[in-house]
Amino acid sequence: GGGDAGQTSGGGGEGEAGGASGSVIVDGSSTVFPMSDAAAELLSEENPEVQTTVSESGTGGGFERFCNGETDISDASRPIEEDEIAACEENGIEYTELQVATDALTMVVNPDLDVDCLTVDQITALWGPDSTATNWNEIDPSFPDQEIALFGPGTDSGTYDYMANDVIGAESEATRSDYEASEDDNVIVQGVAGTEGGTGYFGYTYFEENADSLKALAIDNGEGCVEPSAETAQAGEYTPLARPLFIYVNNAKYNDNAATAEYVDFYIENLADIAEVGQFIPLSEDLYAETQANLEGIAG
Amino acid sequence: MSIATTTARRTVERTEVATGKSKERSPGSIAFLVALWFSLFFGVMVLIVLIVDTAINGAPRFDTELITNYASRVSPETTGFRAGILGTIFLMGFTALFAVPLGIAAAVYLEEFADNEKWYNRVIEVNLQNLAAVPAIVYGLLAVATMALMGFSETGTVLGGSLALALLILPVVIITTREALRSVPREIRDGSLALGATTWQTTWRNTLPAAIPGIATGTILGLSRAIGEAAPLVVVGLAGSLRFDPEGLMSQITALPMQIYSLTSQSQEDFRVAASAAIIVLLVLVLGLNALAIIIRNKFQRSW
Amino acid sequence: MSATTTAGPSGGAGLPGAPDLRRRTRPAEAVIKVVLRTSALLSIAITVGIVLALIGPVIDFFGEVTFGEFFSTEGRFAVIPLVTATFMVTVIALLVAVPLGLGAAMYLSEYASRRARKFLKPTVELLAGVPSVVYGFFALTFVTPNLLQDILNLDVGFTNALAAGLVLGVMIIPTIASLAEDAMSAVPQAMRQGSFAMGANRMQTTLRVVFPAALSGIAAAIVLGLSRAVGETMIVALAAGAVKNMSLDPRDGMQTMTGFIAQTAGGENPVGSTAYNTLFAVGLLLFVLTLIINVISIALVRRFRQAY
Amino acid sequence: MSTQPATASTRRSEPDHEVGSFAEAREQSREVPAAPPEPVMEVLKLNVYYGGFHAVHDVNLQFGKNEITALIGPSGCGKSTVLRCLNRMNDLVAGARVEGEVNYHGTNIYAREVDPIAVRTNIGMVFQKPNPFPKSIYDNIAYGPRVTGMKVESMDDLVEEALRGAALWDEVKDKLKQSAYGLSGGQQQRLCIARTIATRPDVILMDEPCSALDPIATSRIEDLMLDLRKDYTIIIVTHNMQQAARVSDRTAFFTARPDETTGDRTGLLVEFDRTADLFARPHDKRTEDYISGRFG
Amino acid sequence: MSTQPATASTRRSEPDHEVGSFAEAREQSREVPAAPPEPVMEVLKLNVYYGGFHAVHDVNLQFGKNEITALIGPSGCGKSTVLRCLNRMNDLVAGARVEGEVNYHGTNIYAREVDPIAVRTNIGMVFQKPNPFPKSIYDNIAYGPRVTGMKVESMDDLVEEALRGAALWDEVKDKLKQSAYGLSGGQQQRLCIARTIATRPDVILMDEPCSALDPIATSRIEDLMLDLRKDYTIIIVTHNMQQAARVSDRTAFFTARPDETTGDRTGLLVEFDRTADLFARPHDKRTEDYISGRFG
Ligand SMILES: Nc1ncnc2c1ncn2[C@@H]1O[C@H](COP(=O)(O)OP(=O)(O)OP(=O)(O)O)[C@@H](O)[C@H]1O
Ligand SMILES: Nc1ncnc2c1ncn2[C@@H]1O[C@H](COP(=O)(O)OP(=O)(O)OP(=O)(O)O)[C@@H](O)[C@H]1O
Ligand SMILES: [Mg+2]
Ligand SMILES: [Mg+2]
Ligand SMILES: O=P([O-])([O-])[O-]
Repeated sequence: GGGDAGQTSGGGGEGEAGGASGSVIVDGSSTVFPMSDAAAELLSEENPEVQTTVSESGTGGGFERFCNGETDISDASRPIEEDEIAACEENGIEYTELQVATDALTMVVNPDLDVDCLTVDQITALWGPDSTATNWNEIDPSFPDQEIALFGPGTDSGTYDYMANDVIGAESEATRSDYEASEDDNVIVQGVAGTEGGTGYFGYTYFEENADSLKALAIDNGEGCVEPSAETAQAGEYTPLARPLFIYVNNAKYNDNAATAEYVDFYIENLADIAEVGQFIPLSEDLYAETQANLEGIAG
Repeated sequence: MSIATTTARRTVERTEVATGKSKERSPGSIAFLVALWFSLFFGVMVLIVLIVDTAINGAPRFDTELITNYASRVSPETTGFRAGILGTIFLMGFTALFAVPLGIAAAVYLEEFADNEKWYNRVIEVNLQNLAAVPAIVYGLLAVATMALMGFSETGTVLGGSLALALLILPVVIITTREALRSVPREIRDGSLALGATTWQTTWRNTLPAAIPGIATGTILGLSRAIGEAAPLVVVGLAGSLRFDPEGLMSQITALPMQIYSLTSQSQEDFRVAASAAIIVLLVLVLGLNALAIIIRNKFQRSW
Repeated sequence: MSATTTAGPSGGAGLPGAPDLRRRTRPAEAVIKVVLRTSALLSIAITVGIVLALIGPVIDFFGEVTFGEFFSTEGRFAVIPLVTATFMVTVIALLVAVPLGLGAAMYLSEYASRRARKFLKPTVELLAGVPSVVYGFFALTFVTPNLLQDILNLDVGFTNALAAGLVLGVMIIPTIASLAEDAMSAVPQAMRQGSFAMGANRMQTTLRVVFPAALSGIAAAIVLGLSRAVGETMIVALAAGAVKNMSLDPRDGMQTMTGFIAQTAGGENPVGSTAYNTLFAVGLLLFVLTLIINVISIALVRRFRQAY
Repeated sequence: MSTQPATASTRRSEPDHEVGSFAEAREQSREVPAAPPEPVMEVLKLNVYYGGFHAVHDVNLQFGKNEITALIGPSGCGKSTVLRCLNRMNDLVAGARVEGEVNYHGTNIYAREVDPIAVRTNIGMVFQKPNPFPKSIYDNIAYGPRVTGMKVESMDDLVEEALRGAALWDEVKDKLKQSAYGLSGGQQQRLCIARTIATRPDVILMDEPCSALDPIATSRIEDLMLDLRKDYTIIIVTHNMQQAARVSDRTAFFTARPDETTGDRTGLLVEFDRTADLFARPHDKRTEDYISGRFG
Repeated sequence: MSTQPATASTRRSEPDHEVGSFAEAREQSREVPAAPPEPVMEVLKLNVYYGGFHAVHDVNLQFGKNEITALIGPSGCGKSTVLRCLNRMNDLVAGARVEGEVNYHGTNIYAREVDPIAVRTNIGMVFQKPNPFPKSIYDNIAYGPRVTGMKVESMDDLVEEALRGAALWDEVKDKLKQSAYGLSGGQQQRLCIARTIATRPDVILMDEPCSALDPIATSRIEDLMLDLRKDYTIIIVTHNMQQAARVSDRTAFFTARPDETTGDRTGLLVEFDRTADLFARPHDKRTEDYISGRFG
């Protein structure tokens, strides 16, 4: 680390390769934050003149600022929504969506619990907003007679939104609320590992780190139980719990601000390494090619 | 004049004085004293446990990289808090710059000029005590509104952060400055006024200089409260991560308590170790400020 | 000794015996006074600013959400569970801080020598200086797992009101101790001497004379501690939990008003959305609550101030 | 009575032999024996230090039973200090150190095995400023018996007795449950005396008990002292020489002498005699100067 | 000088005609005219209130040029209050309200167009407790001239002159730059006097200037007052009647009378006369009682 602070200069495309200076402001999804932050860090080692500020206001909060023109890049753990598109249009912000990695939610249980696979309906029975299940055998009679202890992220995380909207698909866009909530994934890990009927969900790579104290459930979306893994997620088999992660780039900023361009180029160039640092599943070759193509489209 | 009627008073029953035991050391008294000792040292014990526990957790990271490196995601084992520490120092500097002159001016007015009988001065007084108890996070909301009002669209700057913290400690500075002014004896003021000095001359030449140690102590204690605040900084949008040094009022910064807060929710053990080590750094800053305040207080304390 | 030259008035009129006493204008002083008064008025501006900063979004909020929905026990915008959680955590904190704070105050004011006090009081006050993030981290990583679960064998959740309340209590000990000590030290020495001269020992003097004499100041100290506890954010955000819970069981996790604000402010809701505006509604409620508490405390001191 | 003028520059060199002009205010109510009878208390070579400051030097005194002894002298000469040594109130002053003996019925109250609290139960004290507790009149009186665990048949009777003893009963009997702060200064001071006698002490110490009171209240307290003398041994510090002359049987005159090296003003006993004799025939020039109003 | 015994119960009914026993301490240095010459200040129907409390009632007084006037009376009778009205120091006391006139060279200092700061430049004040500023001796003296914007040729000369005027020069001339807190109490008080005369006032008010000092320091200040009288009009409050007798030309005796309804003790002027006359032949019984030490 270290290095002298460079002076801020607004724009000017003075050469693409490593010579730029200036500031880049990134905000948005806290899920994607580790990747964008890692990109900033790796870039700063090569070119400390580019000053990148990365915040994590959440996907929604990030789009709010992005469409106001306050930020150069917005991280997102879901595609941009209609009203956000409208807001950007209103302010004349043109942008490009780049997929940067794949995230897989993993449902985990206490290793001692004799449950290995859930169907999507069973997930809904477990986590749905109307669920009142308190014992595993209420989910399925074949499951053990064991009290359920639920752990999960708080209502403000994208992970929660993802579970509520995309997996359960409830009208109310909510899960049940009588669970132990924490923004800290460690809390969930420790809660599940320490409680016999414990179960919870979070990102796949986070599970990988704690694989010795937890058991991941396979998911059956009508085509048999699929174990969570990088391959199944990339291949699109692990549905509906795998999702794409994006960054949204402000086209004008990319073209006018060499620092922004350098940051984004660097990001995509080193995407595999960055995804690894961010503990996400890297893009498959096809998806990576698509992202590169979209990037080239910005300059045009 | 009615004279006492009990003149036929019995002779005094003297209690023996040389009993060899003292009522001051009766079991009840001793139990009470022990309870008081416990009360006094309970908090200190907690503090020691806290520091020791944190220090043990953070021990592997007591190295210079902790303060010279920027935050690293790539190599958690050498991550550092350079940006947060510098950001915190900048924040403290500007917070003091905003809050201290204003706070002293307000305190001087209330203590030396205002007529305390007037209702509006009493309102100010009650209001100040209220503000001292307003949750810190609310000052974050106020700073956001103020920044918007002043037309600054950039969030996460030194300006926004130090504004929030300055608003937060202003009541503390005012209240402690007033106490310091109040402790300057009336006689000193009277002596000056009786020579034909105006109230302002008296304040500027006599009262304020005499109150400087108290004002310094209050300011430092206020700053030591501000230094650990993360909540209002989150609200004003300070960045979670950046890797360059602050340069001025409009620089983007992060702050040490914010970095700690965000690290506590990281999965990697290395980050938690670093967070523990950073907590020790933060505590050293806080304890240092407090020690400075005590030194000033004891060194310059005047017995009038 | 001759001082004849110093005789006579210094008046400008030159007429001996008729000095010039006319009122003078002192423009610099007038300007200074205006500056100073403006600074003092700033505190009012801050208060007004806080209310204004909160009120706009709150109006928006109540355009979308009814009062009933807000002041209800269940639902996305329900505030009552936050209030009960705040109450729970605060009560636990006071149970810790009031006896310990008053005990420390009694020791400092009645037992400690001047020298010891000079050193002990700032040491106790240090507890208030420890950043609340640090306390929160401590509650989460030490108090709950090590103290409550391992040592005391309590069946507490990972986040729970008990740990948050205990640590919060430790944090407000110095507020109570310091102010109560001031109140007790202000009791005139004559009162103590009177008691000692009657053959009372120190404990009796402390409990029967000094304590009642300082009661109004002590009450104010407790109330201030209370409002600190109500307004503290990071400890509860980290250690009390992030789920609304009407439970009165301190072993459960529950979200307080400040915890909610911190979570919402740092969360995903787009600015301006109803969910985001809940933040301001809760913030205003919190502001009003602390205001009421403080007004009570100030009135208490005014009303019962002992005129020794 | 001479009123002849003297110039400012010469007046200090002209000794004034018409001392004892206060003695006329002295009105003796009884014969005072040459030496204090049955000395209840005796002070031997008392030295008091406040930290490094030598406040009182080598004081020797005896206090006779049922006598009133007055301690007089200019400000800062250590009168209060000596008085506070007599019931170990100086223990409570940080840095105060006492050398020498204070014997109470033959026991040195500074001996190891003596309980200072028991001393104070026997030797009560009344202070300069009335200092009632922030309690009701009744509770103020009952405080001493309660804290000392005195066996009391009826607290009501004891309260009445004490208030009668302090000539306050008639004035307060209808408002015993009201705060003591509602009383006038003089009443408060008599309440403090009542509070003291409620614990049935043997000796009562009074430190300028009237200096905060008006003339009428003062004269009531003086009358009360003369009355209390029947039952108690009383030691009083006063600034008012006429008061000493009016009420006391014996008077001790103190003064302060600056130390040659340190400049500390150390108090010492100059003269101790029957009040009538001390005022009429002071043996020491300093006493003479003081009572003739040359300084103080 | 009578020392015959009188019983406690009867003594108060025996009037004591041997009043004025202090007068012997009075040593006149000059003839005092019957009325104050060229009155520099004049108080007319002065009433002072502190909030709702009536502290001083209807006081009328004149202060003659180059005279020393003493205000005496028991504690709380309003001496300090009256004194503070003479240079509008009472303006600074919250809740204090003044009625009546205080004329200074014919101008009512409470008139609208009068600047209280100008008043204080002309009418200096010395307080009970020496109150030097926490500055060097030099800066203490220079303070007044500096803040009042006095045109001064040489500040050094002015400082020396003021210190000589207060008989302090020889003692401090080698340590002018040292803190005033290093001086003894008596030196500090003379410093405060020097500080006051450095602004060349016309009148000097002194509120018990010696009550915190020892006899030797007191006598130096008294000598100084007699010397300053040549140039200044001096008004002094004192508790020490002998001091009043020793230094003053005229004496005003105040006392406090409890209000029948409220019980407030309101101060009033009882007697104002040449000092020699007041002590030798008081006209009022209350004066007589006070100066004969019957109370206070
Ligand atoms: N607590 C204390 N600490 C240090 N010095 C003290 C203390 N109390 C008294 N002194 C000093 O001891 C000396 C004697 O004081 P003391 O109060 O006994 O005098 P006093 O004769 O009672 O005077 P006064 O008439 O003013 O009451 C004085 O110089 C005083 O400053
Ligand atoms: N600032 C004040 N506020 C209210 N009452 C006051 C104030 N100053 C003095 N008093 C009251 O006014 C009355 C006269 O006080 P003052 O100080 O003038 O008396 P004094 O004669 O100087 O007494 P002493 O000899 O004790 O100095 C007293 O009853 C006093 O309590
Ligand atoms: Mg004394
Ligand atoms: Mg006075
Ligand atoms: O920060 P999110 O990824 O949860 O939107």
